[in-house]
Amino acid sequence: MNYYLLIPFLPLTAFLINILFGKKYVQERAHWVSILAVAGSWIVAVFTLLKVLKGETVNEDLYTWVLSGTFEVSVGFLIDQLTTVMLIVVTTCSTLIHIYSVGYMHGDKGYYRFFAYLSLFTFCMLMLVMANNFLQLYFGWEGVGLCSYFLIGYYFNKKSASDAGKKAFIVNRFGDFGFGLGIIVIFLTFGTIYYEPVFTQIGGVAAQTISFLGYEVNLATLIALLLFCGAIGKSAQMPLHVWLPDAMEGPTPVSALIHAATMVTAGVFLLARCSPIFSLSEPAMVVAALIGAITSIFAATIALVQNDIKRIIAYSTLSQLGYMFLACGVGAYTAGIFHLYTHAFFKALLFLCAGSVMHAMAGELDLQKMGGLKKYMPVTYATMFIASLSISGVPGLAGFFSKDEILWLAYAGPSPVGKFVWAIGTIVAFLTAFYSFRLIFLTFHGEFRGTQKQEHHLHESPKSMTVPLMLLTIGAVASGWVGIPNLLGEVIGIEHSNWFSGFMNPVLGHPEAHGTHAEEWMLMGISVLAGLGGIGLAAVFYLGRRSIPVLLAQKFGFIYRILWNKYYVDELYSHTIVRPTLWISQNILMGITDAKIIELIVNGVPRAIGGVSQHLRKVQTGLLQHYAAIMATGALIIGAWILLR
Amino acid sequence: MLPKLFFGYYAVVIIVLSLLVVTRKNPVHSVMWMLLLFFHIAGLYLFLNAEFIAAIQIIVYAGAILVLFLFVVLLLNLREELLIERFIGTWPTALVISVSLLILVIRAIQDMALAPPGNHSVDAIQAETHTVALGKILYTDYLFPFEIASVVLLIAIIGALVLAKRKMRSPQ
Amino acid sequence: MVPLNWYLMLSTVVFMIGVFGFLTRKNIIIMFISVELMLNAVNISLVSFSHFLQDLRGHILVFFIITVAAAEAAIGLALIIALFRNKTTAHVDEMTEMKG
Amino acid sequence: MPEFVMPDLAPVMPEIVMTILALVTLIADIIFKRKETLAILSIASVVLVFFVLFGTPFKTTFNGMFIADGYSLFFKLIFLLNVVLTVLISMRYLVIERVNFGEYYSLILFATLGMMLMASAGDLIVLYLGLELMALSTYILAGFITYDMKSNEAAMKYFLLGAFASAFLLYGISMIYGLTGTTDLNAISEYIILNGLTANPVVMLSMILFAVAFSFKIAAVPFHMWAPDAYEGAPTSVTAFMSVGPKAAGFAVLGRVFLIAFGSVRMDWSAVLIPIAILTMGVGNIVALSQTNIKRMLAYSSIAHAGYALLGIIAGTGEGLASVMNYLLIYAFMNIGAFAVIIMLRTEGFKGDTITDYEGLAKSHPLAAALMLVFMFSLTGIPPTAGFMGKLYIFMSAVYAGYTWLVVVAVIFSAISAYFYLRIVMYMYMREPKESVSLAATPALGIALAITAAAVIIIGVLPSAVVSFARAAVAGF
Repeated sequence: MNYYLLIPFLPLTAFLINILFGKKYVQERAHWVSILAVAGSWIVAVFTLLKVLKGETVNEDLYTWVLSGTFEVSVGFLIDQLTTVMLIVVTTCSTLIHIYSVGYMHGDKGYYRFFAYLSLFTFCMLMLVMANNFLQLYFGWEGVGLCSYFLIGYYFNKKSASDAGKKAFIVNRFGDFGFGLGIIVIFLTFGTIYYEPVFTQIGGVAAQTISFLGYEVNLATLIALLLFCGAIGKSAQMPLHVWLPDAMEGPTPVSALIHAATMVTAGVFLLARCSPIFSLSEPAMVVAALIGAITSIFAATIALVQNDIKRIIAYSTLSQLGYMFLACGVGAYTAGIFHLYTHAFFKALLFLCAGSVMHAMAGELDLQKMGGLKKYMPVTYATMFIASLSISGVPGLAGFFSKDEILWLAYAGPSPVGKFVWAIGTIVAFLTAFYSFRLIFLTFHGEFRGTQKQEHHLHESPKSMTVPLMLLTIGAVASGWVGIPNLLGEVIGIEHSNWFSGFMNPVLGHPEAHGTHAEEWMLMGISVLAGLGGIGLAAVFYLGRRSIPVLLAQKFGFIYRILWNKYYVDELYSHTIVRPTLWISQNILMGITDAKIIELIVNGVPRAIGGVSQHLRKVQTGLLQHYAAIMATGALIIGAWILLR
Repeated sequence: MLPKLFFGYYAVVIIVLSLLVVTRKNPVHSVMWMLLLFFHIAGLYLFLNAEFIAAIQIIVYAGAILVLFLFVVLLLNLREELLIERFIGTWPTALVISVSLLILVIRAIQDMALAPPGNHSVDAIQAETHTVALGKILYTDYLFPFEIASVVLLIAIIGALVLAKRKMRSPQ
Repeated sequence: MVPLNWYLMLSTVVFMIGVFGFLTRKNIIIMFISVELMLNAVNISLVSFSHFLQDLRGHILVFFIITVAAAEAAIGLALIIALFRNKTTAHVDEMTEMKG
Repeated sequence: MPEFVMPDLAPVMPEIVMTILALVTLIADIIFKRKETLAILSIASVVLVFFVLFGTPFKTTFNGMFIADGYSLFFKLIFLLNVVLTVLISMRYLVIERVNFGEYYSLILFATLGMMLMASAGDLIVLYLGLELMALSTYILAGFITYDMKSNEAAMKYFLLGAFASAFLLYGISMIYGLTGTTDLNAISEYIILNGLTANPVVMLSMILFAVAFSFKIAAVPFHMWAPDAYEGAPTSVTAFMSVGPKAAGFAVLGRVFLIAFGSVRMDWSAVLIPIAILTMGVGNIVALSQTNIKRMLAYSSIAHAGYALLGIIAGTGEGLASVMNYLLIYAFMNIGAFAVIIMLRTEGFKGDTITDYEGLAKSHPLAAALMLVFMFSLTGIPPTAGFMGKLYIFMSAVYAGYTWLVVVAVIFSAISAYFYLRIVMYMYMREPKESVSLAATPALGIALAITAAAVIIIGVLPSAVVSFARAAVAGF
């Protein structure tokens, strides 16, 4: 009995019902369909977890979709420990965010459409994590991308929203191109696209090299790097991170679900899933660790100075995703997935709280216009405060355990860049705590800085929004308790307290760590200090002397401007990629087609093809003789080519 | 020698007539030259022991098809026809295309190697006359295509009726 | 005895004259006559093949070609009449409403 | 002279039934005033033929002139399907165009008879007659709106160029007949192999002339020139019919003649077909970009699709042939589906065939827009629609036959095609409606749309049934 099929197909059913009957019949009841379906998925996912805990994993093909020669594509499912964790994360977050959306999207014109897309997204995400082959993974991968595109541009009448959607779509094309190539290389190398045979055979071909553009490239490295391209696109790592902050144009529940808890972590999932490939390639691992580290510090510094509440959380997401990449890059896949799992709760919570604030502020996003919201919205304040404590790594909360494990394994692991990324990670921990509490203090403490009208409007959000907040808070606090480091476990008297690591062992293996207990205690202390230091500094700056940050911004105006402008990356891309492309297409290609040289068909620039098309269609003059002459000439050329050989 | 001379006469006349057909300005003249051409082709068929084919060449082609053509040609405004340019575009291009095709095909058919002869030799056909010989295989071996041909002719009738007979109003 | 090749060359020449006529003439009827010329060229080659192969299949084919040509003529001329009713023309260059 | 023995008529039964029913439809035209009765009668005829078809033994009859096998069966199914869908979308349309005459239905049946004969032809004479039967009926159908100049022009161009192309075909038949002394496809193949004529210029010449004539029928570049004009000018329902039936029939004879009669010179004909296929995909997709009339755009799209399907023939394997058949079946569904939507927009006094007429259709008629979206996705080849599966199988078969580079070219052109298909989608979903468009929706059209849309999605998700049927069909080829 394939009970697990219910997990993805319930949301799909909900999607179909809503999209087909939404406008006429379901209307304002759309949320019931979606919520019931996703909650059903969650129940089945929990059931699956129980089965997997007993050691019953699944890897089977259900239906052969395409069979042509050795090329086989099936709908198949792989349910192991990694999948189960993802299932729990996705269905839990999805269910709570669905419920939250009832209040948040209330009265929206496209209510049923919104829920339909959310359900479709959930389906695609579940297909992604449950796949047992690369092509189905790719299907889910593109599916979530498409849903993300729809949902970012949900307010399509707003230009910035549709532009952001387009940007996300285009930037992801770069990554997905590499990913697609990676799958092709896998198929060409192994003759199959199934995980299992690929992962068992990869050891045999790891030493092989192939000639690529004149370079001898190690096959495992090539595959790993191509797959990594896809991962950095989807998970918004440097240098393809530019789409994620703009993606905040979408409705806040979307930001919480897609751009914080689930879709953007697909890159991390991919790294973990393909750990047998990555582990064989040290260059790819180092690249992953460095990209993760750089992204995390880069995004954290930008977050320091932003004023848009959602953007700060978006940069925070970038930074935390960098952490997960860093973890995978140093071989600590389990820690990466653990952080993915805890992060999903507290980051979704942060976003939903931000949404709750926006709800109260009638869509206002600017921190400078908030303040003192504590007394108006106590539930939101309390939950967001806990979430911020969790992300800052305050001991006992979820974020602490996962972050600490990553830092320890980076430091003590065998990676050549381990110490370096550890240092960066620690600095980032400090910065994270600082900007998280800057957000809290500026929003909830002090005097209200908005207009009178806004102040009058302030209120706590409805139950449908606050209840998910409270439930997620439980996750943000307690989800880390399944992975308490053994060191701490011994202190509080629990044997093998890092139960999560043990659970994931069959899939991701056990990370190496060489260090003494003293070192481990010391590192733990440093990271806790960094977190508390960040909170404290934020308190000094934004609760105490409000003049300090202003002074600093003035004094270090140059740095401030760079951070405020996000290191000018968007501008850099605009100048180096977007504008030259446009310039080339406008000046050179159009110039050439005007000069009637048709040889440039190959330059896939649409305008050039359009120009060619305009010229080519002139051949079709409408005059019968010309048609006949072309036919006769065709026959003549073919005849000459065959007969005069 | 005599057959070759005979063939030579037919060949030259057929080619000249064909050229006249495609180059005359007045369509009526073209049709008339075509008529003469069909008679010559029929003559050639007789020369090749195909009496029945020669007969239907005259009856169907000259007698039916060309008369049909003539009817339609006479619908046209011939006076205007004589005033305008008969060719369209550049006829040298067409000449180059057709001459190149001609050279290509003639080159290719130099390698024509005939298949072994069948059992319908000239004597055999003459013994039972061409019409009988043709009729026998047409109604036995080629019964199937014959039936299809009947449907093709039916289509022609329907088509002519649908397209030419009915006068339809435009919705405007 | 006249060699087969002579017949074939005659047939090819007539065929190409037909092609030439089709490619050049403005009048639709003459174009159509050119096609008939091409069919006749094929008939010449088929009849001569039949003669040299001592096989009647070529004659059968000619018989069918003439049948189809008759049907084609009926339909083609009906089309010309339909066209003539709309535009009082039988010239190709007035039939260029659709292009590109 | 031996006694004449009546050949076995059992394999020809579908054609005989078809002929009788077409004649019945023709006569019924006199009896019934309501022409819808004829439409229903013709659909009933086709359904009857369908059942007869499955009771037909796989045999060769009439001295090998007629072959009933899995290959022809599959193509005949495409033709019958084409009739059903075309008739369903025609009923209301003919009334709107004021050409609601009964001959329309019998002509469609006769044209289909011609296609069925082509698919089963084992002899060049039958092939030629079937082709002419189909072509003549289609010329009449294309010029069916006699008061409309565009329809006249379309029929005239199609007719003259068609006659021109048939002359080439006949020349090819005569050459191969002279060389081999036979017109039977199998006998030709045997003769060529036995006498070592694989390098003979006459074989090449004949093969080239066949390629020209068949390329004309399937509208492959540079013999496609008739297609855009004929498709644009012909009545829309006939355009739908023409873009599927004659094209599939062209592929049926192309496959049989080239793989059987010219099977021994495969390298030579693939050298001819490869440039044709590339040009076809290139010109079809590129010129479609700048079209403003949707029927004309679909004409170029149809040209491009012929290019993709040619890859399967070029592959020259059973798998290639099966994928071509599969593709043509899928193409029938998605293309007629698209035309059904186009026909729905044609109302009294409103042509509805320019691309801008689709602006904002999603707002005014969301269901019609959604269906069009499905068909456009399928024509582009976006999974999980049937169009994707069709392309995938064709491309895979070409890759296995060693034409990877050709597949790369095809994929590039197919990517270009996304631009003009998705432009329609963009117009429907991203633009505001300019003027109010009303739809001429009828139950018959609804049925046609339901069938096509369901087929496009179901074949896209569960292709294996159709594919294995196509594979089984070529097994006895």
